[in-house]
Amino acid sequence: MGEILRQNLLSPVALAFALGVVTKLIRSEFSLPKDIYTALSVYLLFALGLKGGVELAHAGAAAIAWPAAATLLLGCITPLTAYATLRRLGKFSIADSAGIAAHYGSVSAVTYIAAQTFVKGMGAEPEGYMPTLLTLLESPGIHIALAIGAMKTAAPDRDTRSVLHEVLTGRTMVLLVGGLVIGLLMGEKNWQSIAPFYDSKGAVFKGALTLFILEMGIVAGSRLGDLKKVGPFLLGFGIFMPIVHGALGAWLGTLAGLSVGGATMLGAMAASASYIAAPPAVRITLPEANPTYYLTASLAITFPFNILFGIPIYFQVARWLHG
Amino acid sequence: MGEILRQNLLSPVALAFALGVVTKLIRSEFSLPKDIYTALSVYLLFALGLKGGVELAHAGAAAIAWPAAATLLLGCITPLTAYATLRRLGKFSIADSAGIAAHYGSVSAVTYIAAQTFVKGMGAEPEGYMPTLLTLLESPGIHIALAIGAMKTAAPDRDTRSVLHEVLTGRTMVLLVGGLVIGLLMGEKNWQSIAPFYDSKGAVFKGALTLFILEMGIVAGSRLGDLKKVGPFLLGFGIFMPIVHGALGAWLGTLAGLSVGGATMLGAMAASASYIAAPPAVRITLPEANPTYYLTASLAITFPFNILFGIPIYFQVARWLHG
Amino acid sequence: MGEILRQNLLSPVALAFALGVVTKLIRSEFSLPKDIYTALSVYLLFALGLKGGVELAHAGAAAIAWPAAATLLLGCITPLTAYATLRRLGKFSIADSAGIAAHYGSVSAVTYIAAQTFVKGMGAEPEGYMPTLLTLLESPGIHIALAIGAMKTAAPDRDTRSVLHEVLTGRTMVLLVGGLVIGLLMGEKNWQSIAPFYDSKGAVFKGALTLFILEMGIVAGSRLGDLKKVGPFLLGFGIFMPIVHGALGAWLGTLAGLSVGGATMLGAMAASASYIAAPPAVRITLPEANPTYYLTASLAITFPFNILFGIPIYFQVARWLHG
Amino acid sequence: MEMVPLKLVTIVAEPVLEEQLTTELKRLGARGYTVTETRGEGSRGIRASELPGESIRIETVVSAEVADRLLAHVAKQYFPNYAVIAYVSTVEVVRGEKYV
Amino acid sequence: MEMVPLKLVTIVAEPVLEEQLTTELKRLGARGYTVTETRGEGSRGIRASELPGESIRIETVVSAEVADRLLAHVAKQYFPNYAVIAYVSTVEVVRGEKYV
Amino acid sequence: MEMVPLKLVTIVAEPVLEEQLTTELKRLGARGYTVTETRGEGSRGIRASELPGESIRIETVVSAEVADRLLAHVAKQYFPNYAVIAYVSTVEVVRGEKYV
Ligand SMILES: Nc1ncnc2c1ncn2[C@@H]1O[C@H](COP(=O)(O)O)[C@@H](O)[C@H]1O
Ligand SMILES: Nc1ncnc2c1ncn2[C@@H]1O[C@H](COP(=O)(O)O)[C@@H](O)[C@H]1O
Ligand SMILES: Nc1ncnc2c1ncn2[C@@H]1O[C@H](COP(=O)(O)O)[C@@H](O)[C@H]1O
Ligand code: NA
Ligand code: NA
Ligand code: NA
Repeated sequence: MGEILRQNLLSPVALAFALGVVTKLIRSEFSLPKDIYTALSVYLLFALGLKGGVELAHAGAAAIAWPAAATLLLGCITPLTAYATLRRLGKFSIADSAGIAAHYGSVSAVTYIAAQTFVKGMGAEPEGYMPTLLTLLESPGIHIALAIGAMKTAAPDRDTRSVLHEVLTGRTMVLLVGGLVIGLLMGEKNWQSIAPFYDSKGAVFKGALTLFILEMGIVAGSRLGDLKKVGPFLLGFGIFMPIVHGALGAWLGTLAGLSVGGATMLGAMAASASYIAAPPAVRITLPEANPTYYLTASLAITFPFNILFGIPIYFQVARWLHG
Repeated sequence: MGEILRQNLLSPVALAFALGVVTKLIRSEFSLPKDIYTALSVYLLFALGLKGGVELAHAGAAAIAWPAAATLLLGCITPLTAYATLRRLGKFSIADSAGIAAHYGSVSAVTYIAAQTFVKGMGAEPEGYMPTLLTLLESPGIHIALAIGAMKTAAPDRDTRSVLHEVLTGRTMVLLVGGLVIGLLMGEKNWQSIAPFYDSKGAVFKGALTLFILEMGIVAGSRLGDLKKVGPFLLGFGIFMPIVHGALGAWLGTLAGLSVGGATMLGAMAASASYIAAPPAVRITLPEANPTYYLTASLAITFPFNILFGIPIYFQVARWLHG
Repeated sequence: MGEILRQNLLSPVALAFALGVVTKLIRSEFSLPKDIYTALSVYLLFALGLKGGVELAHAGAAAIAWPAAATLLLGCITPLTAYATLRRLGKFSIADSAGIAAHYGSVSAVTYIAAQTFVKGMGAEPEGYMPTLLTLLESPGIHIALAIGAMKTAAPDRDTRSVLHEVLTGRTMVLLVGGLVIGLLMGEKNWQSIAPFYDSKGAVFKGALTLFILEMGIVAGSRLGDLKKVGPFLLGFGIFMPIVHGALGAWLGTLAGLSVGGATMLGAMAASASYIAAPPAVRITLPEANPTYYLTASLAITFPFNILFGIPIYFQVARWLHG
Repeated sequence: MEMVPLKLVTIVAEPVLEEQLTTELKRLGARGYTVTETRGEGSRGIRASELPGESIRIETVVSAEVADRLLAHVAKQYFPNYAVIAYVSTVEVVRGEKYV
Repeated sequence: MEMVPLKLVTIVAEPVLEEQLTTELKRLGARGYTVTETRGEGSRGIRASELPGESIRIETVVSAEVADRLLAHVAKQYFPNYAVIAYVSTVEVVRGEKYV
Repeated sequence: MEMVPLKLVTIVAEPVLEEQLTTELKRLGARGYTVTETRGEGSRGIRASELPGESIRIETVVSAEVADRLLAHVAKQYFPNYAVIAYVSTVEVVRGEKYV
């Protein structure tokens, strides 16, 4: 474990993230322009989708049925465990609990990519259809948590349906699902012609990833100051909830027949907290939920934890589960 | 033909375009940041120019003389046919007819690239100096159509010369002509050092192209609602005018000695309608021309038609003309 | 020399710069979006840092000691020679002299990259730890020149410490130093996985460099009109000061044991004038210094001179010094 | 120049509210609006988006009556929980009858 | 603080008009201007550029007389065919004599 | 709607001054501010940044007294050497007591 951890902490992804955080710690003004940050995420998501679609064409529908079911199950369980933990143990308000739960019930695509990079580096090639699972885990958790919030608080007079529409048609879904379909349709030969640009094994993908993670570090670093505002419970929650969800994901993944690499990735997905799709949806439907709570937990606690320590842990769990 | 069409519709270019359109149809907010869209077009144009210049150094001036003459002839004919069709048959106002004609007399660089990708995929390698022809076709048609408009409407008190200056020094011309000259001057060895980045065979070019086309799909999709505003005549015009111009281009190209690939590309160029250089020039010199007409025809009708169906048609025509 | 010069003037870097200048000369509106320009510079600086760190891991601390000392010496000498020349011979005001000296005492990363590309093309592989020297030369010159300015003019009531903090934590330093540390830590295997994206030998680096230099040409070209405002002395200064500093750098580099390639690059670094870190620092601490002077000298005179003529000259000097 | 005195309502708010706000202000009688991307700092220091500090400024030229309605709506609906500032001034508008 | 009361003219227009408008307003007496990129929606819904919805806002601080001239020019030249809105307000300007 | 009449101070300045200016205006009593990126041209034509023509516009809603202080500070500190324009107008602010 020590060696795996060391290797992970010295990976370009972890080091780029650390550089971003340090950038903020030394109070540097530097950050990537917002549009570049958006473009990098567009590229990464589209690349994931395309490759996933090509691989999905290879895998049969049968092969993916159980892992898909496991993923959807995680999408239903994780927002509930998060909500219950926050509300019962943490004594958070209904809105705050539901708002944070929406984040932990969804998934962070960058954490997904970091996990993929990690398991590949460990020689545990994951299933090719993992991006499909990523897509499945994106939105159910958000909807479930927001539904809890809406039921338990005075119904806001905003149109919740338009919010759900926004989640389902957001950048992440368009590029992942769209990429999947294109990948499915275009066939191997066409994929080969664009693979050097989009394949996660390729130079462009890895380069774009480091730059994106560098900016993630800056974004997370700029929220470090909020750590003292959120209190010790949320700090602990941001570390232990992912471990629980990660172990659960690795276990369900293993039961569903995923390899060590695949189970690790499903664990990382379950453990991760959304910070692109969830925040605006929560902000609009649960105005009373404090954004400092959910953004700090998601960006400044859970994301770094997963990238630096969580993924190697879920990997160990998956290896142990696989005997 | 059916098989060729199928292959084209399943190409990454066509599928990325379709995804863009679907993005708008499901009323998603997603689009590429404007600056990224600009950067992609800068890259694509510069890459075309550079490669074209390197190839131009290989081809003799003699080889290009007839194709160049055919191209300039197309630049003079197509705005006139477009104007006459719109004014006589379509009963459009002078300003509207001239405004739309300026678009169809010029050329769309993305359509050019899509045609290049298509003919290469078909094994019909085009002449290397095609980017020179693209450059030649860019501006004459705009000038001719605007001259007609200026003569036939009350002369506006704006400085038409400054508009012509803008067309001639716009992004497209600077990058294409500049790239051509640099390509000509720098020599084969220098080209080799940067070719992996700029060559249209390379990974970066193909990747940038799909992302650019994805955004083109979004832009076109956002104009679909205007289709019902422009009336059936313009709808038909946007499809049949390209076919006429495309066949004419393929024929003149064949006469001028171009290969099947080259003639197809000249056809696609003639068939295409500008949507970068022409719109601002028309907007300023012909204020009464309705932008909904020329932008919808160019972006939402002719561009998709060419990308999806037109190019395979011009290819068949060129093959048939070559016996 | 003639042949070397010709080769340099026909390199992609020189030609892209020329195209940028011509773009402005024909009064084109074209330029790269600001965020793209920023992103390119982020990429180039980070790539330099990473590669430099990997190489630093190979080189011993002993190997770099003398070159580092020579570099720091240049960082102390060049602002003083520049200040003295401007104040004594040029009769510039204290603020103007100090402001310009801050630019010439620091370094231009693009000139550094151009020199690297040039010497590699000439087969004179430089030392791998050159990026470390680049980092060392970045800030001392700015601090020394600003200190002179602060001492000799009425002390402004702004907080000079915050300005120094900004220079030390600016984009250039974060990415260079951060990249160096990451490169040092991550090890050869990790570097290999991202090298195709970041290595200066790779396609992405060279492509990004030409686009960046194209925009530099546009920026320089937009300042050509200011050349007549700065007077003949500054024009001469912008050419002869670099030659003096360049020869000095090549000489000190040779004494410190650098190869021909390394000594050329140290010469180019000494000869170059900063235009990213220095301008804002000078603008805030020396408000009376005329920005037209320091920006025109740095961007429109010295930068083009070095790129087009200076680097080949320093190369000849270094070759001659190496016998 | 015939000018019509109208109200210029300015609302600076979190970006996430843009679609809602513009939909609502059209419903409440505004004939158009202009949106600018800005950044800022306020007394509440709510940093509700991934990239902190960003806001949008919405400006709309409306009749006095519509201005009142808009501001009342913003005060009621958004002030309690969102980072918002709203103010109004009088402007003379060219062909102002168009915006009433 | 000696302040000079002047006119702040705001013109929101299609981006394609920027160069023309700024050239003309200098010719008509403005000493400077500030341009912001914005997006918006209006009553006419003209979407004249490739990327719909973008506009520019030009602001210029001028004397009352120049303001009149500018607005008359915009009304005559641009209102008939372009998506434009223009309005003016009074502002107190630091060292305002510079802008007259 | 209970509205409070306050001052809207607008400062257009070189981008390099943003941090200083915002720090200072908070020190001088402003409770918040909004910054927009703009470009412009003025009488002095100082082009002090690498990319010419860019400026920032800072807007802050403050009491009349704070407005005076801000403008006096800008006039003294920045007018002599920097490209700056500053002006003030009166606006009616929703829940304006917050910004005093
Ligand atoms: N006094 C002010 N003047 C101008 N803009 C302000 C002011 N106070 C707040 N703002 C803007 O309103 C947003 C929210 O402010 P607040 O709700 O006070 O945290 C900030 O991000 C600023 O853009
Ligand atoms: N009432 C309004 N308030 C603020 N901006 C407006 C208003 N009406 C129009 N605009 C702006 O002016 C542009 C053109 O409007 P129009 O000519 O009415 O279509 C729009 O894109 C908006 O940016
Ligand atoms: N009359 C004016 N109206 C609006 N903005 C102005 C005016 N004059 C100057 N500016 C702005 O203030 C900046 C500096 O102007 P100046 O100090 O006059 O060179 C310019 O870049 C413009 O953005
Ligand atoms: Na999760
Ligand atoms: Na055409
Ligand atoms: Na130097």
